[in-house]
Amino acid sequence: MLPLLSLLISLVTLVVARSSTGTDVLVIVSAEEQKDYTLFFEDLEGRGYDLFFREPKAEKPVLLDADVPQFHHVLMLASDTKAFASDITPQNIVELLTKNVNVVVALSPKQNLFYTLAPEFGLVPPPPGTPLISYFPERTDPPTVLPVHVAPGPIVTPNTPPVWFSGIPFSVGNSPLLVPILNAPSESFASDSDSTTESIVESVEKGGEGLWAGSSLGLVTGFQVTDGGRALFLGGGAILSDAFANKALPDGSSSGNKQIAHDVSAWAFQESLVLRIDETSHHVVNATEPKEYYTTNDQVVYTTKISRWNAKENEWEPHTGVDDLQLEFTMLDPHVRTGIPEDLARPGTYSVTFRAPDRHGVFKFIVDYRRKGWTHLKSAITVPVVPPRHDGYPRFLSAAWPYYAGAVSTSVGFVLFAALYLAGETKEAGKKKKE
Amino acid sequence: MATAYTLPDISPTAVKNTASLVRIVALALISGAAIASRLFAVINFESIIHEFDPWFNYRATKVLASQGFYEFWNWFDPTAWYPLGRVVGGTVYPGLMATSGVIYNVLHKLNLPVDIRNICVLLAPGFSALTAWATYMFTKEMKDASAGLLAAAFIGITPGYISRSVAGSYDNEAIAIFLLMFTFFLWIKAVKLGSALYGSLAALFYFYMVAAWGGYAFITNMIPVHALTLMLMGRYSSRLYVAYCSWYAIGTLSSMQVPFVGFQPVRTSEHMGALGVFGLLQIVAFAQLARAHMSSKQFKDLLFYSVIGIGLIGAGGFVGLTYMGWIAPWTGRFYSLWDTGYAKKYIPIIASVSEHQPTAWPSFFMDLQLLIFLFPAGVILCFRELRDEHVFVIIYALVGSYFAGVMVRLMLTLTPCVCVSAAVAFSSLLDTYLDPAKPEVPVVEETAPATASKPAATATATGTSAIDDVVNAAKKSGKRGIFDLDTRLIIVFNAFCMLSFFVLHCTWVTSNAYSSPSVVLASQNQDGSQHIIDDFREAYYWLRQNTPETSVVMSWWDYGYQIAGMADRPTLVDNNTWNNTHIATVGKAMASTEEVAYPILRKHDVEYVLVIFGGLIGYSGDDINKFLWMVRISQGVWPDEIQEPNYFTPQGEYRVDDRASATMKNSLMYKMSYYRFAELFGGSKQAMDRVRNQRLPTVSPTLDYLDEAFTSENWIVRIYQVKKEDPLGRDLKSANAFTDGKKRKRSKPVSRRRAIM
Amino acid sequence: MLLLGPLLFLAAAVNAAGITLQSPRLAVTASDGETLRSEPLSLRHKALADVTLNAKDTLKITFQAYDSENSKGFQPQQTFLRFYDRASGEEGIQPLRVTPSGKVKFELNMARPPASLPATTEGAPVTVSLILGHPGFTPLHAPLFDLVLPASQPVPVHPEEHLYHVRPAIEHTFRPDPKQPPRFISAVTAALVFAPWVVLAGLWSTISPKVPRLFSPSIIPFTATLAAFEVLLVWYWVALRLGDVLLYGSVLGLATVFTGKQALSSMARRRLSK
Amino acid sequence: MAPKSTSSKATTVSPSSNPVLALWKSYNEQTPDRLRFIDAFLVFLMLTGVIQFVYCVLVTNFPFNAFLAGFSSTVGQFVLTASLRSQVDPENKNEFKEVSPERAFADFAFGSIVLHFFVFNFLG
Amino acid sequence: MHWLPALLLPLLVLAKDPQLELAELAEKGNGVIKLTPNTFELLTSSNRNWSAAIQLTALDKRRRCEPCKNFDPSWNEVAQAWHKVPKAERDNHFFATLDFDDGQATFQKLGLSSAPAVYIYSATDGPHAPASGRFGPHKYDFSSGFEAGPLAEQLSRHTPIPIPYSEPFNWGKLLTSIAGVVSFLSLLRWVGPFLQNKWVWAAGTIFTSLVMTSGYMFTQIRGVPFTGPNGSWVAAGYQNMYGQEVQVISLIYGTLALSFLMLTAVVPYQTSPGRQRVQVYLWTFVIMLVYSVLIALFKVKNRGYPFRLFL
Repeated sequence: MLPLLSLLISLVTLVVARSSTGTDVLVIVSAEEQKDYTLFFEDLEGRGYDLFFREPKAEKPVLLDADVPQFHHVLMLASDTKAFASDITPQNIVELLTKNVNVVVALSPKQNLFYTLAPEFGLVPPPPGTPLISYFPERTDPPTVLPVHVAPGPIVTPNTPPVWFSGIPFSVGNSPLLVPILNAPSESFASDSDSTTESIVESVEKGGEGLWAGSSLGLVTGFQVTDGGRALFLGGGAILSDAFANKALPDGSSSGNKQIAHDVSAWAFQESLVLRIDETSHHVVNATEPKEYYTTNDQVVYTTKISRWNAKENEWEPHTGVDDLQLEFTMLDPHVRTGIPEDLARPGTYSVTFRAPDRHGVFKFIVDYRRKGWTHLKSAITVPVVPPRHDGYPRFLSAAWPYYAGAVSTSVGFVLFAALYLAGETKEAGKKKKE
Repeated sequence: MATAYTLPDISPTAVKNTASLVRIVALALISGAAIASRLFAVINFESIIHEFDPWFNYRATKVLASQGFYEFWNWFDPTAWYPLGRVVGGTVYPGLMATSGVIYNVLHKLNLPVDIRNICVLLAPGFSALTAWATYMFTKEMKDASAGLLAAAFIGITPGYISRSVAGSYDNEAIAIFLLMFTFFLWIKAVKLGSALYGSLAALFYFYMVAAWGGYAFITNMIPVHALTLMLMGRYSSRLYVAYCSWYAIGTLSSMQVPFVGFQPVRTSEHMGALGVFGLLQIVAFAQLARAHMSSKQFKDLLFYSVIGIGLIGAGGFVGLTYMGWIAPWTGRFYSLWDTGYAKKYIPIIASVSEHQPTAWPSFFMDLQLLIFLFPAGVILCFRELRDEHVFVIIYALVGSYFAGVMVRLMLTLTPCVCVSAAVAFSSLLDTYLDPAKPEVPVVEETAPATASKPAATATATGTSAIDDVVNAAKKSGKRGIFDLDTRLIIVFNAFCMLSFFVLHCTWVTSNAYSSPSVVLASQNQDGSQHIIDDFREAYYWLRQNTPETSVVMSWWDYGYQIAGMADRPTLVDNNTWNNTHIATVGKAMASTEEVAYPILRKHDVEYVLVIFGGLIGYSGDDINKFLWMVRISQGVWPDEIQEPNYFTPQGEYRVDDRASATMKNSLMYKMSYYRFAELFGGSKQAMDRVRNQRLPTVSPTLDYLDEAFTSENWIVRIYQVKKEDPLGRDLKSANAFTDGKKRKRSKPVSRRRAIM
Repeated sequence: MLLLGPLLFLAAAVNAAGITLQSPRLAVTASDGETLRSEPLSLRHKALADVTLNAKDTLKITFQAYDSENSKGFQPQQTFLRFYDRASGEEGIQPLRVTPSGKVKFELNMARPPASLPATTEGAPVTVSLILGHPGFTPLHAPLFDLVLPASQPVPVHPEEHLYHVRPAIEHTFRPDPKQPPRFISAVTAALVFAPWVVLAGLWSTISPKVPRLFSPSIIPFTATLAAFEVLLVWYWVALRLGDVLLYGSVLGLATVFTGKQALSSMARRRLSK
Repeated sequence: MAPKSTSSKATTVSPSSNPVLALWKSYNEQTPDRLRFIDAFLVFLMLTGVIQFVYCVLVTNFPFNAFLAGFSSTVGQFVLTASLRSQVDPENKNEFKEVSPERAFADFAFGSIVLHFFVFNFLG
Repeated sequence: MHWLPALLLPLLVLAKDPQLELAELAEKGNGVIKLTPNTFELLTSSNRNWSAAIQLTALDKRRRCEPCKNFDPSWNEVAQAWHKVPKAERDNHFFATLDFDDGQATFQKLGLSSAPAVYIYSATDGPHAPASGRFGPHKYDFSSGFEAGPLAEQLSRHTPIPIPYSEPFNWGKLLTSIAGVVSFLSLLRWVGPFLQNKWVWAAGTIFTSLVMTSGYMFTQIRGVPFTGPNGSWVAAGYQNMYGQEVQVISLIYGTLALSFLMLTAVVPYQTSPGRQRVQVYLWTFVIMLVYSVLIALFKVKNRGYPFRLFL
């Protein structure tokens, strides 16, 4: 899309924008599927996003122009599509993510390029054509459409009712960058509906293609790219669809799909759980200016200011109440690791005082705060720690008094001796010579 | 009186004045020659700092000149030995920098805005002139002015000294040799006169020496040995006491003012000899005093018991203190001079330095040509009239020749002594054959040395031997001299030829062997014209201009100083090899696979890795040839991770072609050296390594964790950039596979249960 | 989910065809074939006593799946055993092989445990439950019993996992400051150092050197300059910098040389005049 | 040694059994006052040094540089003074041909000043 | 306990357990198995539950292999040391020696061009097989010399238990040194005057410095052979030399120095002009000749050297 346009839009929408990164969303979805998500799209637009739609096979608008991302967020709902336009490749999607673009990917039982994308994030989808099946709870719907209980977590609003899901599960790797949001019910498993017990049993045996079953599988999983954007993997796009949003649960109550759609998109588009370090400073106790060098055993004060994105107010606000922030003073290995308590006087500022190690070298103040679901906070400031200057050592120590006395008295003695010697008569010497 | 040839009759005073004038002129000319012959480097190449260490000295000097002495003293260099940093003030011999700093300031006071670099480049030649003068003074004490002039000429142009003092080799030795000779001169003077003034002066110059060069330990041990020998020869005198005590008392205290030396003079074995002799002198002096007041009988047993007793106490105390760890035993570097196998086994870093290799005879001849065989003759002559100062030269000759044999670099300490004694020999030859007196008439100037030597000779040589008889008999007969003119002429002519040959030799050696500033290389084109290979500076300036100030560069330690000096970037290790583990770490990174090396690189914040590769144009001093040392050094620290044999073929050959061992091929160093090397040759016909003379495999190694950043014109310097971790947390190998569009093999949910064995 | 299962099952049991089990049994046999335990299972409630399996034991579960309508064995599509560790949340799903007649004979041999078994910690039991499901049937999820398995290796964690939690604090241990002796002792010794002056005075008084020329004009300047030098040096120790002291020193040095020449030559004259 | 002094020795020394006493006796008898004046100073320096050394050994050597400075100032002064003594000793006249007593004192003064410079530089 | 089956096996099967066989062999050659090609195959058989260290050497006179002779004793010492460990462990590692003349084929198979060499084969199965799966042969590197100490230390990495080798205290050295001191002191009376003669010292000094300046230390430290393989005694190359060169060069230097001395110290004392002249010419000639020889030698070492004298 035209940069000018994007600029214009970003200017216009600056007021109502809710994401911390931007408002332009590219939705890659086929025309017929597009109708299934009207509610979701309305919700997004209501939150100030500008949606740009693109057919999976269409060439425009491009994701990247000369390696510059053209959108702030990309929504890949074209899950059933097999072939995509040339610029929609796993590599490009990863590149987008590293450039702080947020990507939502909906998978489906149909194999497509996302099947090669997901494993890069440690998410392994089941063999193609094997949707998630569950006979629990007994209901009239087909077994591939199932209500899933929402486990409490940082991302989804607490006690959200169960949500309808239809799609595939994927096994979730142990990478700490992964954020499980919605997991499969323990009775569910991935299989094509006409599979028999034999085939299922064989799948787990040696050489089988494996069994995707149980509550350890992910249905909706987030991924926080290191200093980059956020990726959200949906087992199936349907979870965002109008159909499921309006569909009542077996017990008649309304489903949580609307809610979860809102929450996960908010997380994925960096509205929620977004932190940043505003500033860090360091100086010696009762000084204000940072020193170029610190001397060993200095009392050093390290201060950092953390703020959090407030999507409602659409602004960065001081982030209070972090009690597990830690500072490392590192040369090769951390020499000091201490918690940084919050400075209650100034909200959002955290400050700690510690004694510099008695060992010189090039040290680094390192704050590396990572919590699942949150953006990572990383700050490293290099500062040399030097030994005291030649005149930096204590002088006139009591222990050395005798030595000072010795030196002085020798000098005095020398002067006196010289005076008397010079003044003395040289006669005796002469006499001795004579005798 | 009858003379071999007619002498113009000139008044003795006139002769004296002319002689002194000639002497001054000669000295001036010698200084000129000394300086001139060291300028080949500037003429052939340019006014540039040479080699490795000089680059650090130059950098330090700039700091000193720009920020003043106190700042220099407290200078902490965070870019060296990253991230350990280096307390430069406390780990250098500041004498060199201080000297050029002073010169710089003086010149600027005189409104002569000279660039500090030129001062540094020309410091060594300047001081070589002073060395010539000092040698002159020293030799004058040995024999006479004419010998002195010869010695000055010798030291002025002998390659053995030029090799370390050409223009641009801005190293401690540049000024140290002058200080060495001058301190010795003052010492000899002090012993001769028994003057505390000369003793104190010797101490002052000793202090300068300590501030200038680690080799001061040579003085610290030479002077005590001399004093001790004199005492053993029964030549103790109050003069010796005065000279030694004033030197030691002031010298030791002053030497401890140098931060780098610190308390060593009272804490380490290298310095204990001097202390012991000092103590011994006190005892003997007291004994002498006592003797003046007692009958010899009483004196004898008192002296005997006291000396024995105190000697025992002293020895016991020394042992005890060493045992308690108060006195450090010999440091490795020093110890390796005695136990020559020691270094290779325990301190490979030292053994790896080329100038620490033993000396084969050709380098002796190369450096000293005819002096090397005149030198024994001179020593014999010293024995003939065995005055105190001659004893000094003899000891020097003995010790010096041993050290020079053990280490190439110590040739430097031998050279002055060789020059002196050679000069003595040569000039006494000329004296004999130029002396106009004919033997018929009783010889008028029975030369001073002869007379002076008689008592000495008789005093010492109590036991008589045949040689003594010969010499003394000859002396008795008194008829000494040359009868005929032709013999005189042939000898003089002969001597003249030899000297001129010496000059030719020195000029040739200096211009061809010792004037290359290894930063810039020279090669001959087909038409014989000189072609300058400037890859090093090309690469260093690339770093300086294309990388951020703070990006850390890893390379083998040889290039640390140059990178710091020319590229101005932090380095992991440099030529000041004080931290074995850190160097071993670099060695390990170079010697192990990418996967192993990568964490090390990241931990040390390395952003660029620099390797020297000579395979393309046949530059033999490259890193592949130094690789085994890296392996050895890191093996010393991680014996079970790095093992030298794995880098050889099963037949025990060191190969880089397709027969090279797997460990070798996977090592980071190998990969960085030969990355894209085969492509350069179009892949079809195999790439040829001109240094190893081996054909490389047609497929060159691949790199997953590094990116090639820069390769210099002749591929001598190759710089690689270290990749960042993958933002998706994959290992870079699979990340690369993904970007290259390689399919990842399908995986399935894995069992999380691992049974306990 | 656990609580949900049985609840729904009860709710649904009324309207659709259900699955029931015929003669479900469990048996535990040791490696030498000795039967340690053998008892019928119930779908209604969990077995009271935990079942314990040792390293070489074998757990055997047998039953036949029945269609509750026409009460004949059939083959449900989903016949899973679920092992669930409530403490760690680890879960393993083991599909069971069912004969067309619905017969199930499952053997869990701890010598060769199946891949589906979850990682277990010492003493913590895993709940074993049976999951039966088939299109058109009321599904069944029945907890059978708690199973105590030998502990396994802990679940492998990602090398960077620890960065996502609070890490242990690190204190730097400082070198102890050099200890100072009590000032009193130092003071006394300092005083003691001056004691030899007494001796000196005594000795000199015995010798009683004649000092006729103490204030003679030729001597006194030399003495003064020497004294000045010492003062300068002490001053250097207290306050001055090196540069200053070298400057003053050089000036003073010249003076001293001059005065020294005066004094000493005068002395020499006197001496030789003798 | 000059033959003269030995001869005088032979005459003056009483046949005392204890060599030390004899030593002391003959010392007092035949040392010129000027030398004894110097010797007194030597004794003073020695005592000063010994006290410092004892303090260093028994109590603390913590500012080691201070100790070295103080101690070596006494030692250095001692040896310089001893040199002066032997140079002005008339008995050593023939040993020091070039060094007249005045020259000796000049050397002594020079040495001492240099020594004290380093001492105070090192005192910390 | 791993050796139990090893001991019981022969009773069960008729075929002799190779391990036992080897153990007996080792017993015979007390500690070191004297290998033949067959036993070599047996020892290094592909599935072995023992490890082995094999010294490949050429001790025969005709081979003129100095290093082999130097290394052999320390090898045997270490083997002895290993022989001391309890049989349980001992039979899991064998020391063996294969001489070139017994197994030329084997040498060729291993592609060995130089001796001595030590190959270490670690066990391929059984409890002692290395986890790394690198069964060798590992080649022992002689970078730390031929001494027994480092050998034992490095081999211990491959043996089931460390080799209990301890440097034998060198009584001989101590005694000889003591004896030397004593005899010196006792002889002092007669040696004394000799020692007080300065010309003795002069001779000593001159000799030392001559030897040193002719590169003696180089030959010592590098341990270069006395002459080249093909009898040539001048090593090619600037930084390289043979033992014999030291003698030749120091002789040359000595001669030159001597003739200078003669010209300076002896010739002038001649009483008759004739004899003096003869001597002067003689010594001058000697100097010219020997000096030219020296230059010629130097040209051999340093090809680029442009100057030459009469030859």
